[in-house]
Amino acid sequence: MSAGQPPFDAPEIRRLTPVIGPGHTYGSVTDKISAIVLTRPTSLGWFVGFSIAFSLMGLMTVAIGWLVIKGVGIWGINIPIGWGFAIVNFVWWIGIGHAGTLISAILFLLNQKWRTSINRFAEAMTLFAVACAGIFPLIHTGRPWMAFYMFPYPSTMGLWPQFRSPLIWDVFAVSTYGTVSLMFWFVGLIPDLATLRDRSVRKPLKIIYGMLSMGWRGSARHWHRYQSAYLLLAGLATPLVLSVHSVISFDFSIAIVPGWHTTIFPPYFVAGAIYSGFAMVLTIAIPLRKAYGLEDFITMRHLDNMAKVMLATGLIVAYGYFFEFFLSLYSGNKFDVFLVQQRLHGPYAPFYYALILCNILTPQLLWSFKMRHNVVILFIMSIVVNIGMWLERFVIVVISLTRDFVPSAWGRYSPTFWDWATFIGTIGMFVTLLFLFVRVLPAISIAEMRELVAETSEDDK
Amino acid sequence: MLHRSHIYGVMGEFGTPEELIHAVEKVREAGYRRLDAYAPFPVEGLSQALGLKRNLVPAITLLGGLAGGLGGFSFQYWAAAITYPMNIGGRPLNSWPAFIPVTFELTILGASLAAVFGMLALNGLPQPHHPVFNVHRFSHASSDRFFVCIESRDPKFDLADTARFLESLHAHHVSEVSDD
Amino acid sequence: MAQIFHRSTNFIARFSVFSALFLVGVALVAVLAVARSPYMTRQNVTREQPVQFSHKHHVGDDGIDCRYCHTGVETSAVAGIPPTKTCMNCHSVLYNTAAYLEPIRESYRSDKSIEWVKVHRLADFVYFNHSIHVNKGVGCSSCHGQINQMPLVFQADTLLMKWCLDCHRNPEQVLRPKDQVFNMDWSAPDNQAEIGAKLREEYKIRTTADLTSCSTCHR
Amino acid sequence: MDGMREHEQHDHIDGQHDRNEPAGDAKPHESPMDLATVRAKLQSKTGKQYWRTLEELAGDPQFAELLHREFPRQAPSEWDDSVDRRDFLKLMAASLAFAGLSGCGRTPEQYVVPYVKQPEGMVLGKPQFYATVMPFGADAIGLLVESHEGRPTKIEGNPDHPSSLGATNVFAQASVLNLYDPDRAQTVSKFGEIQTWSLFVDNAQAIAAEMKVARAGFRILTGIVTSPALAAQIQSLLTLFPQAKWHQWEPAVGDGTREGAKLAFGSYLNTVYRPEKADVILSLDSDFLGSGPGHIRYAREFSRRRKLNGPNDTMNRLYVVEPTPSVTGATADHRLPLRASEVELFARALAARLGLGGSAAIPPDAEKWLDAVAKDLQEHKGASLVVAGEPQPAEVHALAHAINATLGNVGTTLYYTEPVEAHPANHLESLRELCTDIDAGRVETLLILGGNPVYNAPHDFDFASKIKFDEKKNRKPVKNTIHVSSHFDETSELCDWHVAESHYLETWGDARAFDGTLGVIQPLIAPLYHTHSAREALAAFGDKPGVSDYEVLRDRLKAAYPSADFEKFWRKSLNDGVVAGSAFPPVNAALKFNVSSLAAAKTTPADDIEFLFRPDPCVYDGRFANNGWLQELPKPVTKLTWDNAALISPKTAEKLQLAHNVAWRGGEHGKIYSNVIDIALSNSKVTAAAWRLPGQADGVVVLPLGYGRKKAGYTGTNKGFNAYAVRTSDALWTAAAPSSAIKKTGDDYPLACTQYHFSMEGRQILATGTLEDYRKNPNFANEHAEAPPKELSLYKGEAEFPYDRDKWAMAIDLNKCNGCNACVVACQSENNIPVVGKDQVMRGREMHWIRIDRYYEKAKSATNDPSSYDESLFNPPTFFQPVPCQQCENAPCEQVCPVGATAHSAEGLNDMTYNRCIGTRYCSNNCPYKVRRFNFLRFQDWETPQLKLLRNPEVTVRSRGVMEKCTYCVQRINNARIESEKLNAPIRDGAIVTACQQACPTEAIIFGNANDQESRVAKLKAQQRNYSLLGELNSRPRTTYLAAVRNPNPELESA
Repeated sequence: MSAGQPPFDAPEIRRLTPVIGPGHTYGSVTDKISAIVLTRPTSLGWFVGFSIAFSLMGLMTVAIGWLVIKGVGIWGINIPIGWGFAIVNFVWWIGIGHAGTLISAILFLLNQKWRTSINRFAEAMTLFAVACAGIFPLIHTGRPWMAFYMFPYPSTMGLWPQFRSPLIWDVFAVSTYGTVSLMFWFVGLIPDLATLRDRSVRKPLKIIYGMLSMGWRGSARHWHRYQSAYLLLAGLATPLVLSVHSVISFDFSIAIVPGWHTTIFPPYFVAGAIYSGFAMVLTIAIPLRKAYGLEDFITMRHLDNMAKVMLATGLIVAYGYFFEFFLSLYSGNKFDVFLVQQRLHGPYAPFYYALILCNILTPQLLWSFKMRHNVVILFIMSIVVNIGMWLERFVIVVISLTRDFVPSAWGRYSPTFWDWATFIGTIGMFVTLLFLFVRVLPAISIAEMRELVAETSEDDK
Repeated sequence: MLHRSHIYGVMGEFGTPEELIHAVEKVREAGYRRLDAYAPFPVEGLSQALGLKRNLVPAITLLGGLAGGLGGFSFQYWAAAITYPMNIGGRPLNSWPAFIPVTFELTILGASLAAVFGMLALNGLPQPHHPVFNVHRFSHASSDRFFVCIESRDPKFDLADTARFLESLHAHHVSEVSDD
Repeated sequence: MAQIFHRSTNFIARFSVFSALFLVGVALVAVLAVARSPYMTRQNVTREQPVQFSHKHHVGDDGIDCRYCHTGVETSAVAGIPPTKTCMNCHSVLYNTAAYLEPIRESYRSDKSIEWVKVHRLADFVYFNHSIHVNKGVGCSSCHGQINQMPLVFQADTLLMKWCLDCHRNPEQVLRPKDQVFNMDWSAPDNQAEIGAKLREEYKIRTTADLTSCSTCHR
Repeated sequence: MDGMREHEQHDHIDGQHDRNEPAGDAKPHESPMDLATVRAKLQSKTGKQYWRTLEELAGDPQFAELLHREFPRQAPSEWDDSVDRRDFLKLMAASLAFAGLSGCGRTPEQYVVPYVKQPEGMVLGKPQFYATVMPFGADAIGLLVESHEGRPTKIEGNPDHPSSLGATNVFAQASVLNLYDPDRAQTVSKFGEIQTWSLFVDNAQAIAAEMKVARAGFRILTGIVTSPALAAQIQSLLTLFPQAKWHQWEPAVGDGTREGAKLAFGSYLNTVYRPEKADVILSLDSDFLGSGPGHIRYAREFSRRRKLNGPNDTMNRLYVVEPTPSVTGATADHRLPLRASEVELFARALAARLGLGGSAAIPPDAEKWLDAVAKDLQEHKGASLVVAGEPQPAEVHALAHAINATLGNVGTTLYYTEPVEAHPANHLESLRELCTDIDAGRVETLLILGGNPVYNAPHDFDFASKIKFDEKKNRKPVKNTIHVSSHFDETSELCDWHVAESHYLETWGDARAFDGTLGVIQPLIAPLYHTHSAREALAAFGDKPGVSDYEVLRDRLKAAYPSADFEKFWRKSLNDGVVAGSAFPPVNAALKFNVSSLAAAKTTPADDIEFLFRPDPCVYDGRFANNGWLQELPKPVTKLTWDNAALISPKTAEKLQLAHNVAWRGGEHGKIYSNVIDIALSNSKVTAAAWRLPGQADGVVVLPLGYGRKKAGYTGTNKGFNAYAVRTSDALWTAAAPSSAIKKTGDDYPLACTQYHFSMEGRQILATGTLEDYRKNPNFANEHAEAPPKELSLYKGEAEFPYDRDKWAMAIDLNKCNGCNACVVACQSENNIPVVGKDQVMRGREMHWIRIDRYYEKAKSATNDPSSYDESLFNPPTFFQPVPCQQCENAPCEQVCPVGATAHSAEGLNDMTYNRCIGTRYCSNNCPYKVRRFNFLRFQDWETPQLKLLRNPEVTVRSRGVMEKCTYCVQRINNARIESEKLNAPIRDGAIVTACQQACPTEAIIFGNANDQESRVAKLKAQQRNYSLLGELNSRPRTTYLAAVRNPNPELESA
């Protein structure tokens, strides 16, 4: 907890808890945020953290290289469990990505002021998460060098992708999602890049930021079109973010495997995605505001709101679990019923219980105001939820495959060293990119903060 | 630009959005038409003050979306049912329900691309060089200052008068904007 | 503040944006083009052979029937490269001292096979059957081109899957009367469309769906 | 081409890491040699020098070792490879493949190499079929062998041969792999050093000369010989050296059969059964449907009586008394688990019950069973059959003969003939005599034709010491020892000379089938290496050395079957594979045997454990140990691969606290850890993994023979445990010992088991019922799992795909299948299916396109684990279900493939296009039958030259990263279709026979055109017994099953 925070006990103060610290002017926000990138010296902590993350990323490249040499057989997958860690991680990462788009798009449409100070790095997080996710569908194929068969191009064979397959839907959904998120993020960055261009003293920096900002000069006419474009993007990103994880969930719900083939998946995958996404935003925001002293911009109000969103989505997820459970039993489908029993009594039961603990029981603490306002608790909670959501995907992907229709074909799955190496490696990649991001780009949207200053000052009058 | 002079215009600097809007209104009342305002963030009411009409970005976006969607579906139909019809698990050649997700995604993609690139194009970006950058204090336009620039193309433009006029609006600074 | 960029950069910037997009497009097209180019398909590329055997001479001038050497063509999947013996049938008498035929005689003496360079090559996972095509009125020249004009055999077509499909989708365009199958100079008559249709009936050629099923060529 | 050679070299170098050669002649401290260095050594030299260098090399043990590992392994062990050059070659190969497949890279030039003089009657690209026979024990299996451009690639049964009737068994199917086994011995060698054949012949002649003088000490040791030609040759040698003796030792065939006949009839006689004629059959520990002479034919005949066209049809009834589950036991209508020794008691009791005198006390719970059987047999006099098992002692066989006689079965359901064996004898005594003679120094020269006595002789004989150099006496017990065998094995090591033996597909010869029919062995390929047949080796000692098998055979036939036109007779015999009318006529055998005169039976104390020695269903007596196909073949009942295990009944295991636990990787479909036990028998010990086997008699431990080879080759060495190590002459088949003989070591051993879960979990997987059920409700199989109505489809109203031409479909009659596995190996051979090795099987990655599921009906459910004993596992009804790709019309796999690599053909085949597959494995996940197989690593061996010869050119060889599965043998379909199209004629029923169907002894698998109402498959599918596996999923499989119907005895059922 940083100093200078008002005490949070009296409800009226709670209501007035601002989304931006008191006494800020256009200049001060500009200085404070751009300073992180331009003037502030790179701390030792940054280097240490970065090098750790980077070496993990190195581990990933080794793992992938070995994979290309030997084949996916170096993983724990087998028949019947054709999908293991790769798909679990893929779904997990994509899910994490969702919070960014959601914060920047949906909250923008809902005109939620408090999004302003977190949307920038939330969007960055989205991009990096999608990048990590994108690796897995590619390398999990038996012949990654042939993966381009999945793209519609005029081949010498006169063949096209098979558009009935959810995997093709994935290809389009994920690539669209990546592109749109990137554009959304970049458009938001343009004015800030201009700021950096104008405030940086060193010529090379001026040139680089100058090129990136494309000569933005804050013309009223530009702002005019810029705003409508940004609004439209937000409007488009909102259905997109909902569709993407629905499509991901089709990978399972379209299939006939017991435990996969259920209609509840799309909504509860989306909810789960936002759930894990917000958890990840918290995981990043809490250390970030501490490290760079941004408590004024990322206030307890933000953390509190995010915690509430987590609680809400967590409850939707809980409902999803329950409904899935109920449907299986209610359907009377002997395969589904059996699978439910397997989750409770089968060899992988501990994972299911751990999942319930992480995703449903622990988050209930968030009902308490005190908990929501204890940064440490929030941080731990966010990590717990991330683990929980990973377990959810593991339970869905693996347990379902271990016990399907023909008992003679039942098997088991356990990850190999290379499964872990690839997974941890992507985490390394994610963190590496984050470190670079906070170092070279404003982690908070300066322009929007100025708007906020303007509005708050109006409020004062 | 059609006619080129050494002077691009005259620029006045203001401290707050309110001052800016007030200034712009005054300038337009004075009959100036070729002018632009610069702010570090979108200032509410500024567009009206400048008398800007609604822009084309939404229209372009709509077209992009339509193109993506229609193109997407018809391509899938063509690939699955016309160019190489295959019996996939007994499903009909035109399994349109299965084509919906891709169609949807392509709609979004088309619209988004149109929105962004349309916006940039209409704004004439990228444009790294611009006369206003010649003004020394203009660097504050991206942090905490607000500017009005009356361009020399304006028929009413006269370097001395216009400058004086701007000062009369309590501009903190008035500076001429050279164009080379 | 001073200008960071010169005026010209405005043009350069916009130009580079467009050219970037353009170049990407060009690159993609190039890749697709190369895959279809003779470099990849070896279309129209003549190859050096251990013996400069001229189909032009043997087929064109001497009028030897394809089946004299390629004995399997009507009965088997492979037409078959003739054994040295077949060459010697004639060349034990004709040109039996010609230097350029020494490899043949050498092979015959030493009982070592001649290593011909393979011209018409399909991937290992493609199972092409000569006999069914020949028996259903698809002529040699439809795929191999006018061999009787080739001093050294080259591949007249791309042999890409797309190319195979063209015929399998509408065989009518190449079907001929059975007696024309081995005629190298056959060219489609003007009314090929209707003749082809009739022949397709007559030969009981299967539906396009049958002919374009994966397992028709891949096993 | 050069690249290729390079490639091989690397392999030899790497070979050393991979191959765990027993520390034989290779000196560890010296850096081993590879072909490169050999070439280097030789290049410099010329003329004389060259040859001298070669001599030196030949003398160099390393060179011998090099030749030994001349060829890399047969089962790729991708997993434990270290990163080596091969990996990078693989990477290159991968990128090349990428280029080739995508058409985005230029592939190197290829060459066509035509014949110089093309053989008569050969059409390039068309396979040819030749008839031959595979000698096996006291039987010979008639075969038609498919040959591509002179390479035998596939074994099929010969319909004209009595012991085949067109079907085969696993050994026949896999024998073609033996031909191309890279580890085969390839030259004549002396003390492990390469010699020339002529040197051997000279040496043999020298020995022969000595013999003529010494007139003594020449001994020949063979297995069972049914080849008249070979026998005649041996006889001629015996006459040449009057003191010479012919010994025989066949480790896995009991003397009981022979001695039983002698005991019953006073002379050796051969028994031929006619199961087809029997209504009631009792098997006394006989696996007559799964092994032993004529079993393929017996299975066929038996299954004909299990055929049901409708509820009114009748079935035969099979009772089986056996200590350990066999495929015969699994097929039985009533199965009674008894300890091996109790089987004899049961036989005596039955004899007594049938009024043959004698008496015996049997377990009380068997009494009721006995009554029912006795009654049933009596009611079917003349139409019943009692079969005694090979491992059973002579008494049981004699009793069986007596019982069959009283039941009047002789002449109807069985008949007797002269012995098929050329020289019937008591093998145990024969071998014992040899050993005692050697000890007495009476043996000068020992010629071992085939076999591997050092490995498989009773261990109390200590055969190794009989031929090994004796340090103490400082001399060799036998002056000259010659071993003729296909591999340089445990015995070869200890012999002076080793003659690499030719494969039966490389030689001329003859062999008698179980009924005496003479089959002609004709070579399909010239010997691949410098190998020679046993006949040639014999001839080397005779007065006509160098006489060819061909002449020997023709002379023999000329003599035996004088005919006006011998050439015509010869050609016909070659063409048919059998000599017409050569079957032995029945002889009437007078029973000279009185049951009551039998001495009291040997019994095992109640609380002792009985240890049974049985040939392994996959590697037999060990001769197939180096055969990857058979090693990886799941054993019919246990579903174990790559190992044998001490089989113990769940109850006994519970007593001994022996358990399994399921590994996390692979799990139920792959890797099971089982407790390791020490078994101490007759002052010898063996360490084995214990396996709980439901249905095994309590107090019985089965020790399968044939494993624990020390020198079998890359694939077979050091797999499993060697049961011979505790097998003694006084207890060849059954050894009794107190349970203290079994000690837990505390270790666990991972076993590769392809199906551990044996309960159907109450699902409609394998529909079974009794004959009454079936008659009451013929539709019972379809009642739980109907496909949903089409109105429920999202696409209802849409036009369906017509499939109006040929509609390929398969029907599998579960009533006939006995789980013999022939189809699995046949499929592996036909479709170039790789062997993946134990480690990969344990990860659940075996590649078989058709698997045979084994379920125990009524076995307790849940996540059932045999580790917890349960009464339902005492004697559970066992069923087998072959599962190939079901070729669903609404294929779930196709819908989810992103690239359309699997799609339907116009005839409704579920095509799998490997070259389009990118390996997402989504199809496998979505396949409810889990019949798809994925190349997780590069399983195919692309380097070993011999294995290239083995491959079927009609089927793509799959590489890493692609999915594959059963295609209904689409290559056969296409060829048949092309032929029919040339004639514009429809494909007649039976023109297409899939590999599995072709191999099936019981005709359980029928393939054909479902649109043709006259086709066999359409008729079967029309039956009410016909049902779809998981039909409720609406996948509409083209492969359907006919419910298994058992015909229990109502008297036993009631209880």
